Amino acid sequence: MDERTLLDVLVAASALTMASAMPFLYSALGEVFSQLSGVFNLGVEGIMLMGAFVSIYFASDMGLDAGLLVGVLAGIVTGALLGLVMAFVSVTMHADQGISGIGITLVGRGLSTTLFILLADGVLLVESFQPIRIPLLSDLPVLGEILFNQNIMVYGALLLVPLTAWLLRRTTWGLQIRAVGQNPAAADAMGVDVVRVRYSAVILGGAMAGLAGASMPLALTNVFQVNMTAGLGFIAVAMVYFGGWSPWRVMVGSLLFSAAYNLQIWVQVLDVKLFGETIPVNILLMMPYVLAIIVLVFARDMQRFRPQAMNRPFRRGD
Amino acid sequence: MNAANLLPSGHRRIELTEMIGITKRFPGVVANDRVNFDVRAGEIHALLGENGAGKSTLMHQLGGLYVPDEGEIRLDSQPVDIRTPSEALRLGIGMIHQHFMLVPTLSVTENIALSRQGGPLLDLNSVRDELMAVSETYNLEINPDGFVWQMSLGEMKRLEIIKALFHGGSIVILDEPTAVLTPREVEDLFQTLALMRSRGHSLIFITHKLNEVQIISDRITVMRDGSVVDTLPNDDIDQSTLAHMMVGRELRLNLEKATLDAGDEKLRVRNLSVQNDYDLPALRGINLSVRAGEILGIAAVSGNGQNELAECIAGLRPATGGEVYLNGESILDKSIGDRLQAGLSYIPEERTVHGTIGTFTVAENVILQKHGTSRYRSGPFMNFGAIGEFTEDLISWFNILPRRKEALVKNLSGGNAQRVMVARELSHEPVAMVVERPTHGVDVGATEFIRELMLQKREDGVAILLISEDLDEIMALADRIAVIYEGSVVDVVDRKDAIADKLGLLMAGGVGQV
Amino acid sequence: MIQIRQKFVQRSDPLIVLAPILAILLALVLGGILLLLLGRDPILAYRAMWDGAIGNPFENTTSLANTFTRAIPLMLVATGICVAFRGGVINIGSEGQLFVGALAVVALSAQVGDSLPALVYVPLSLVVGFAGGAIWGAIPGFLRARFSVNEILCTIMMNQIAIQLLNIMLSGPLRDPSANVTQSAMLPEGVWLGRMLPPTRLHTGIFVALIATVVTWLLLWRTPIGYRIRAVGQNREASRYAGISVPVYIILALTLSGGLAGLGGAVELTGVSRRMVSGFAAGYGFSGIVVAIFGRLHPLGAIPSALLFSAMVTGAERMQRTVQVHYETIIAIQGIVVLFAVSSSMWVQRRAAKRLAIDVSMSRSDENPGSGAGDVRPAEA
Amino acid sequence: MTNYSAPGLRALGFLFMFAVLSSAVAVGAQDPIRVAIVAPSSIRDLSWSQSIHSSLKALQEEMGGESVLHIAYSEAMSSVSAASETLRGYAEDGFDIIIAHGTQYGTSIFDMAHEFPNTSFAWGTATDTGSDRGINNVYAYQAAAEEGGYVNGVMAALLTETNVIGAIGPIPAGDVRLYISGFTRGVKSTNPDAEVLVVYVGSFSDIAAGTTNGRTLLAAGADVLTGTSQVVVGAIEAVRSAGGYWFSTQSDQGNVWPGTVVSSQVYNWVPMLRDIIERFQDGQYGGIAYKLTLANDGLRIAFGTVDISPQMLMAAGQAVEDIIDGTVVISS
Repeated sequence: MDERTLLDVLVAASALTMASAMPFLYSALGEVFSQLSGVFNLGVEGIMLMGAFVSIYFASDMGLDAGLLVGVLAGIVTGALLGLVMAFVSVTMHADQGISGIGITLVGRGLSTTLFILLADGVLLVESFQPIRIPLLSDLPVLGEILFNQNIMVYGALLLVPLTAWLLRRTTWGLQIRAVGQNPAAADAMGVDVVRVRYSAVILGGAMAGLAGASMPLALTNVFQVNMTAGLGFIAVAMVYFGGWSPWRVMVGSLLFSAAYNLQIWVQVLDVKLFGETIPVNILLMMPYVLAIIVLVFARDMQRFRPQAMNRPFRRGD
Repeated sequence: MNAANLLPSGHRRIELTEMIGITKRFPGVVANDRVNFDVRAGEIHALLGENGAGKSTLMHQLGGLYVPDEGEIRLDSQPVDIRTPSEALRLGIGMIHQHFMLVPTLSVTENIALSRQGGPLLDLNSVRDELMAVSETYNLEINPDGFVWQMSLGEMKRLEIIKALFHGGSIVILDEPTAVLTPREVEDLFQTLALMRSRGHSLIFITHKLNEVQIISDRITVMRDGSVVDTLPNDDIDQSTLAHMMVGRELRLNLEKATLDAGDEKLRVRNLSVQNDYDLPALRGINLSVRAGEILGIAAVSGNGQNELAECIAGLRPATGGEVYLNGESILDKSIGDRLQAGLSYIPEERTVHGTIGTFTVAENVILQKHGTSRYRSGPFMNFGAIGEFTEDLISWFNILPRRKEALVKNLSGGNAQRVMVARELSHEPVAMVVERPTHGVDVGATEFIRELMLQKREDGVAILLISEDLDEIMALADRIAVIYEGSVVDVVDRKDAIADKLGLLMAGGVGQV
Repeated sequence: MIQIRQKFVQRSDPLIVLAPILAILLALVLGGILLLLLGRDPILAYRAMWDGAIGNPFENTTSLANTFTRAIPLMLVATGICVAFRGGVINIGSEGQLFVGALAVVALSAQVGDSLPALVYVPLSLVVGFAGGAIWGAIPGFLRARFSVNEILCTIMMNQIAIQLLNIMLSGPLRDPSANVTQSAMLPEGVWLGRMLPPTRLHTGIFVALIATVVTWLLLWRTPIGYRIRAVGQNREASRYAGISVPVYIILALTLSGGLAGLGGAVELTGVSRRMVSGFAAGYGFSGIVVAIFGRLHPLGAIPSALLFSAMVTGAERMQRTVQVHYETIIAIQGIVVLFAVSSSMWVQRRAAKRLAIDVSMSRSDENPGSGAGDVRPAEA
Repeated sequence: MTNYSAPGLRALGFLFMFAVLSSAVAVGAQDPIRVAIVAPSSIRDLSWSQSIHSSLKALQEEMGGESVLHIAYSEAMSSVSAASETLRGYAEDGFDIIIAHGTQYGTSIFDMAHEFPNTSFAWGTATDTGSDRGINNVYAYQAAAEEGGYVNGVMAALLTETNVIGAIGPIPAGDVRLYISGFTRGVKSTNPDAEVLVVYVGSFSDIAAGTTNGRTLLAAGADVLTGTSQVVVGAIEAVRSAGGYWFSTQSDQGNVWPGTVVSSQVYNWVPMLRDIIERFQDGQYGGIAYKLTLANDGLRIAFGTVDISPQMLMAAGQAVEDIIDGTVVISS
């Protein structure tokens, strides 16, 4: 239509990109903690699903009607508990982390659906967090609409980026996390309790994955559906690699992937033609993933930031 | 507690540390058998023994890595129970491990801060100040904002010492601290240790190098097979007595080297330039030549390009300029396999990295380069009969233990793993060999064996390029010695004219032009 | 001392065998509690599971045949994952490789029609299926070898791309012209794998799977190519020094891995569904990973492991049917099995390894296996 | 709906079911008809799988409950081989009528139909009953999704103020394509100026992506939207939040989103199922290809509680009539 200018499209797409990047941000930032401490948690997907179900069940008037904040909290606690399971299996039992993650994913998927059937009658809806216009800032041209007219959980996700960076850089605990993921033996010799640090990082990562799950029904979809994360958790893990374990770069990766998805929707909406032909939808749907692989090719230098002890259980004296 | 009892860092000084009747068992093995050991403030106590004698195990119990099965540890007559490294640190026991216990991606200050029991927020500035204070007091130069991965081995060792001092370091255990250091750095280290002694630290110095023991220690405890042989003051004990106590038999400390006339030039390096892993120049157009029946020793401090030189000759690293000739033929364009065919053999420095595959059996390791050759194949399959015979031959020639070709190399002791690698390389019947630190980290018996083998090969007319940081080794084996500093050959001297001190100076780059 | 050490190596720990079984039992108990919460009788449910998976083979072979049928693609996928793992790369992309392998067979039959005799057609289809999966595996292999792209993530992305590719092909060029849905036409009979125990769908693909696992085992442990794959997987630097081209063998490992998954797709297609539909063989890729791990990443281990998992899944369907337990509940129980099994087996392995390691460390604790600059600098991944 | 929240009751029900199962050997005239459904997604998906399950439940109630009509189901059978074994299992367990509620299950049905001549099979979306190949116990069924789509489209065209209408589907295929093309035809026939923007999510389960697609359409100016499959629930919520209108298909979504869903095209499988059961009792097991249409009451337009103008209602009624009497022919 004539009144849709390119700028409008870009603003709308960017604003939606922010919102749809939110769950990636929460879970990927959580995974940064976990991986930096040396635990590769592939269970994010399952933790998110459980977080999503529990949070909406607490928040929805079709469930416990305890309010949105309690819902968010419940999601976080659920995630932390599953994080604890992951930590126990991988840190204490020394299990292979990739496989444990798949186990957690299966449990999360199965349990969330089972509980949904058991506790909810067919559908769970919630009146979710509403956008909060930040005074003055939201009146800024272009940026106002993109950045300052979102709901509180989107702001939260964005604020978590500097917070995560600060935690990792400026606190003793952050330093310990970075150390135990690189050289646990050294950290141990310096009196750092490797097991405790790893537990705390994985539990925090789990809590953030739970928060990511909560953010989906409570700040994005307003509704729960079986298996609603649909592989998003795995993409979040990929973001951590993209970002080379830096919160800022993880944010860039999450926004890029979301932007790719959003742009492909607009290509469909605007019926953009290539060589006079409509681009087949399936090709468009493939694009974010192709793009992701291409970005991985260019992000390969990030590998040097890889926590060297990742996927290696620690035992003193080994 | 009076002021005299305080160390410069403010920690309590421990006058007497005792380990009494320590027994530590591992399944099937008694690692420490009723060991008694003590160290006093202001003393350097050397703990001497072969690999596997139980020195490190004993000290790991003082450092909180292992808990003794029997026995007692007393600090100033107070029994203590040390269950974790942090417990040890709290008591003022700092351990400087053989392997660097540093986090490479963290800065120097962050590495130090890691061990400080501070609040939840990092106060890197105050850590940096304290760190600089320690560094000044003990004359240990360090850049507080540098990252560990950028540092030289000597710097890393300094950082380890600072770290140990930072905790008060009433007792500092040094586990083979000189293994990776240059003579110059060793000298510096010894000065630091003397300073620490004068300031009232108790120092334990684990080593198997006899000369170091004699230079630095006040008392010497010799261990063998998990037990203490004896503890003696460092008065006039001669090296051979110590060696006898340590090994339990006579050792030929000085190998006899036949006088040979070197033959034709076999290996020649001309104007060779190579880059390192960070794409920076590692070798800047060097020239070397090794003749048949000659050992050319390369003396250099780690990181001066000698490793790149070896890798380039072996074919693991491309050259950016220059040539390498084997038997007069250029080999730079040849594949690794072709170089092997042409008679080149390479014993890499890190047997766990380049040399052997830990999870492969001895048999699979000795055919690493030959597994595809017709002799060890039958049709599309590998010929396990032939491989087995070959392996068994090597096992008996090189006395590899256990005598099982199915044993996994990672389960072999370091000396035996080294034998596997050396056996494999010598089985090629080489024309020229590049040998990097062949006795690094192996016990005295294996060291003696490997050195004898190399002299044997020299007598057989093989041209050997020996790269080592151990000047003693180079002095013992080489016919000529080339010193490399920052990618250039500073000097080539005849063994007869070489003086260790001068070589050390050259290696450190101090007076390259003199 | 040496003698003591050898005894230690040889003495096997009964827990190694017992642990996974105990883990499964424990997981089933936990699952039983979950079932009780759902208001189902766990004993009845598990009996249904047993009946569905095994039943009484002397009276009725159907259940057992179903279990075997389901194990065929799992075996192939898991064997493929073993090859990748042995080559030092992790292949999460079996699902996509399986799709592409099957899709290649559909494309073949669309080209060839019914013009070939079964004796040629069937082997050809297996080759084509293998090739399809191999290509899909070679892409992440190449990216890994050439650009150090993390293969775990790359293969996850390749799965998504394969799903879209499947949609494109089934709604476009390979669509069944007689139906208005996303499915391919029925394959010509010449390419079908025979069924051995009608009415069950146990097909001759089981021989393909068994042969493939044995051949893979021979390849890995008895040939120079396998030697090189394993050498590269265990120690890239040493392999490089041995003159082995590391990139080539990384690519080869992922290519073979993908090929075996593709073969699984081809066999499942020509033996069971005989036409490509959306939802074809869904989930085999993921289950295959678990099967491979259970089989201790050994091709021959994949055989019993695939049968065990297949029995669990096949039994689970019966459970859903007769006791009306939601399928996802069974997935949760499977997850618990995985968690228990992986922690216990690793724990047992570590226990054994620890005994050995400490034993050996006696002779090594004083030496210096890996110190020096290489140790503390960030390694290339 | 099954009430799962009372475990005690469930246990009782379960015991009862077990009794039914174990007495299945003794077949008598009083035994209930036993129907099994194998569905690709959850029976609470608010769309395709829910439509058949709730139709069967409605029929059960109409016929007199559990004692007359016994229902079993296996849901979320996304794997075709798993579904295949399940279908066979139901047949072996002696179920009378087995409904394979997905095109992808067809091969499995034809594989086994001849072995169970006294079992009636039905599958859809499909037209092939196999009678040309001598199979006489398979029914095929499909829904003329385009018909209700057309009616929805007519109403949407009258409702829109921006002249921009959005449509969302999971993937461009089959039933989805039929519905969206019918919808588009309906819009164009009524308001040629209105634009229909079509987007596909690329997944059946990623409802977050569904939300994003819905919001994008809203941002593109759409005030009235439609969509099909379970992936659209997030999009409906997005529309509700924005105060727009939604048209549904497959299941009645009006009770979940009363103020937003204007009308739903409901797949009413009841007449078909009733017919299949009656024929079963008369000894006929297959051979008919059913098509749910507005004319045969297989498709119903269910209105929500949104206030709509009489003019819209009239237009919708007219469209339904036109389709039934053939004035309007919507070929896909």
